[in-house]
Amino acid sequence: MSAPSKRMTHADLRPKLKDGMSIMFGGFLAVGTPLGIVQEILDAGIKDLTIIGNDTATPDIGIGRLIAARRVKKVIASHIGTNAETGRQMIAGEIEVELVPQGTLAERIRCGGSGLGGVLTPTGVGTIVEEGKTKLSFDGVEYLVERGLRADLAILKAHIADEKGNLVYRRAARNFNPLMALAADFVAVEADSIVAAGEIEPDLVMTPGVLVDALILSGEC
Amino acid sequence: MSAPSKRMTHADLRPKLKDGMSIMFGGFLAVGTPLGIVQEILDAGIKDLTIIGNDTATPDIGIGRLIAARRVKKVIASHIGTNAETGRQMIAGEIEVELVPQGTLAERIRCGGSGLGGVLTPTGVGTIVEEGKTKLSFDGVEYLVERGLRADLAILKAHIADEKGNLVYRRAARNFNPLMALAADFVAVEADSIVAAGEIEPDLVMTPGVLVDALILSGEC
Amino acid sequence: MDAKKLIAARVAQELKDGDVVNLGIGLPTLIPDYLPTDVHITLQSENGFLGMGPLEGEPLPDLVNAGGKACGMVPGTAFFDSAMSFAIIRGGHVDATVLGGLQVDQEGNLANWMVPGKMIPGMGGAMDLVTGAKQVIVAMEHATKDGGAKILKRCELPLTAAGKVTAIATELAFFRFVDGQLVLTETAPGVSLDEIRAKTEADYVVSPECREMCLPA
Amino acid sequence: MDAKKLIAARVAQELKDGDVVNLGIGLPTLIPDYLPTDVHITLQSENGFLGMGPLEGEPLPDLVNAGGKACGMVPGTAFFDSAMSFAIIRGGHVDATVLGGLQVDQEGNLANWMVPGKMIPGMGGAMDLVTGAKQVIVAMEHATKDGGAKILKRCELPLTAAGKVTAIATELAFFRFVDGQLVLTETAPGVSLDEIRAKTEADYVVSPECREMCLPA
Repeated sequence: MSAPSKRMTHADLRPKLKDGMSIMFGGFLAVGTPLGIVQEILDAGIKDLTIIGNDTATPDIGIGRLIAARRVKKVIASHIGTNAETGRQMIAGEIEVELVPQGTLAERIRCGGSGLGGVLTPTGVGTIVEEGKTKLSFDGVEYLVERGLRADLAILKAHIADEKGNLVYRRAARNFNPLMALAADFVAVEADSIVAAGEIEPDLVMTPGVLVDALILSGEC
Repeated sequence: MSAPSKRMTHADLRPKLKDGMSIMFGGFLAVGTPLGIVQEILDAGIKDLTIIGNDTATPDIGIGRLIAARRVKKVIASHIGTNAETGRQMIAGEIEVELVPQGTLAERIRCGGSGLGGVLTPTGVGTIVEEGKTKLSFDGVEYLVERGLRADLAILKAHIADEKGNLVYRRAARNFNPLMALAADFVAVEADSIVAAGEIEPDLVMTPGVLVDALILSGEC
Repeated sequence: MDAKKLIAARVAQELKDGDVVNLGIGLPTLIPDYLPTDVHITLQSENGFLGMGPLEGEPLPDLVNAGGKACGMVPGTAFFDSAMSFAIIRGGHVDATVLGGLQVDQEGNLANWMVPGKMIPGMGGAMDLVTGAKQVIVAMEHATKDGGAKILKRCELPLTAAGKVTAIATELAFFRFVDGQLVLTETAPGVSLDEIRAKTEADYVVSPECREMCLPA
Repeated sequence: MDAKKLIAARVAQELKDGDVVNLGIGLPTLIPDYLPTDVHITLQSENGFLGMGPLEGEPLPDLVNAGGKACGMVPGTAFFDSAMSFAIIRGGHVDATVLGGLQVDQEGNLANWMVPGKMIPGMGGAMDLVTGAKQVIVAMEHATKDGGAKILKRCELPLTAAGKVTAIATELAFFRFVDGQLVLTETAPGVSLDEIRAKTEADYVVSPECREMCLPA
């Protein structure tokens, strides 16, 4: 194939990392978060980031390290309780936190990556989550209109990738990764192993390679 | 496990088959349609059906046979061009046909199965598809609000099933099957093989078994 | 039996063979220990699988529960992404969710995700679970550490969902919502109706069939 | 070169190495035959995969294109369900779609899915493809069998999508939409500007760089 290879090293990501950018990160309490890419973001020194993901892990693991290092301006997440530093900075007014119900967060990212303007969900009706949102009623049920979310960069963790970028995730490390692969302008994946195109059975691919821009082997920090 | 087995024969489905019911069927031009279950529906003699799926195949294959046998009152599909009988009955006013863009049909079924009231899609804006629908604009883009779809029964085709109902589809036979598994009150699956629980690698399951009510081996017509 | 075990044992009786259940962190995780041997449930973990089991032997990589703790899985487990996880939850494919509560009220409202200005961990998957599960069972101690009522006329804390709670289990009582009315159906062993009344702010009716909980020894 | 082959050869020049492309049935399926050897595209098939290739040898079970015909697949193919297929299409992950047209107009509107009272096959995936693909190339014969114009001031048939067409390739001409304006950029070998003008109802401008198509022998 003459198409440019998607293989790169963590350091090759550097030109893509910019102050003020929005970053979606796979992972649920750091399981499924690309830890080497997080290290690269720390090393790059970029700041004023908007980060979008399920949670902010802990101050010393995964995406939580960006919070602790004060690189983050805004967090969009469903849960921040495991990272005391996120809560402290929020209460001190140092960062903005938008809390989104987990299922709604998944749908908003999916919409952002699927060309959908949003979804109608009953989740959050009658709670503070509905504040400021369009509501529609059908057949006596009220729904919130929840809008799509996109980011400049998605950083994902896969177990196996092939050279075309086809991905397979392992167990609970899948979580938000396949959704975010659709929803960012540049998609960077850290994989435990990278195999030749065709070595992953086509029925078992979880993220099609055309969605992936950069493939980095986990060990190559 | 003491839970009642999901295993049954095609004939065991008979009590679930009723005049006037709505049936979602997996398949794309009959690839991924459970042909034995279609035969069972024909044999049961039920009529006035609403059928929901991508297309109506051909008059002599798959779901198209129900059209040819005049068992269908209404079709919700994205394409009927391959079954001349569907078009003929529609123009003669004998059946109602609701044509839905294929991506919108997929999303509507997904919504119906996911507790979502609908999605906002740009597909169909400025066409006759928008007639009668709520429109919302965000950031200068117009969207149609497309509502969820559900059915009384979903009839699906899997390649491999395990005793718990976990499913694996093969190649292009996946299509609408995984979406419909979420969106019907009773989900009946015809599988090429049925293996013990645990024989399908948990990462490779495409439809979780809890969504499946009945498992039928393909050959057991 | 201490309060938490009693509550877990009582909630276990609400679950039927074949149920798909999502258990919140903390107290609800004790529930499987109290299931009768002929009741098998499938545990849904909102971080992306059905078939969660207890950890047995060495942890497997990337196999963790929604609290991030290593766990096990049963034969026939299925993993999926977060959109599918919540399609299952929101779409009514979970028979029961059991969660802790800060406050519950007589309208079936639940508050369990934040205390303004004090504790704002976020709702995680709780809002979707409470909105989508067929049964929403709140499993909590009857009163606050200061002895204040938690079962109220009207929740004061921000809600997790409005009008979705189907039952409340505490170490003193079991309540069920019947046609929108909070009904006391069982008392814990040795607990009087008067004690429950005194420690409950909500209006409720006592079921004509109200009886003492029937708990394992 | 016959009309269909000429159109396919010209459209092939619009595709870049690495593009993800969805080809409609009929004429567009000829396009891969005309790609230069250094241009590799990935074909998306809306029935659920990326990596479609020509059928080689015996058909594999359940491996069919969106027309239901047996096809092949390349190394690195990925299968998925219809929701993912259209997430990819609607979400802008397809670089180009090439479809036939009944009518196209100077506003970039396309009509290709029904003729009221006559032919109502349904839109299939066409509405999503035309809405979501980055480039929407209509590949069709310039006029109807009766010699009537198909490139109109305003489509009369029901639209597939409004204002989404980016280019039109016929056996006579190649047009591009530039800032919302229909522009004639190339003429087919031996075809005069006058002939194109006579067979085109739409208002268009002739590009100052308008040239003859450069086609393979």
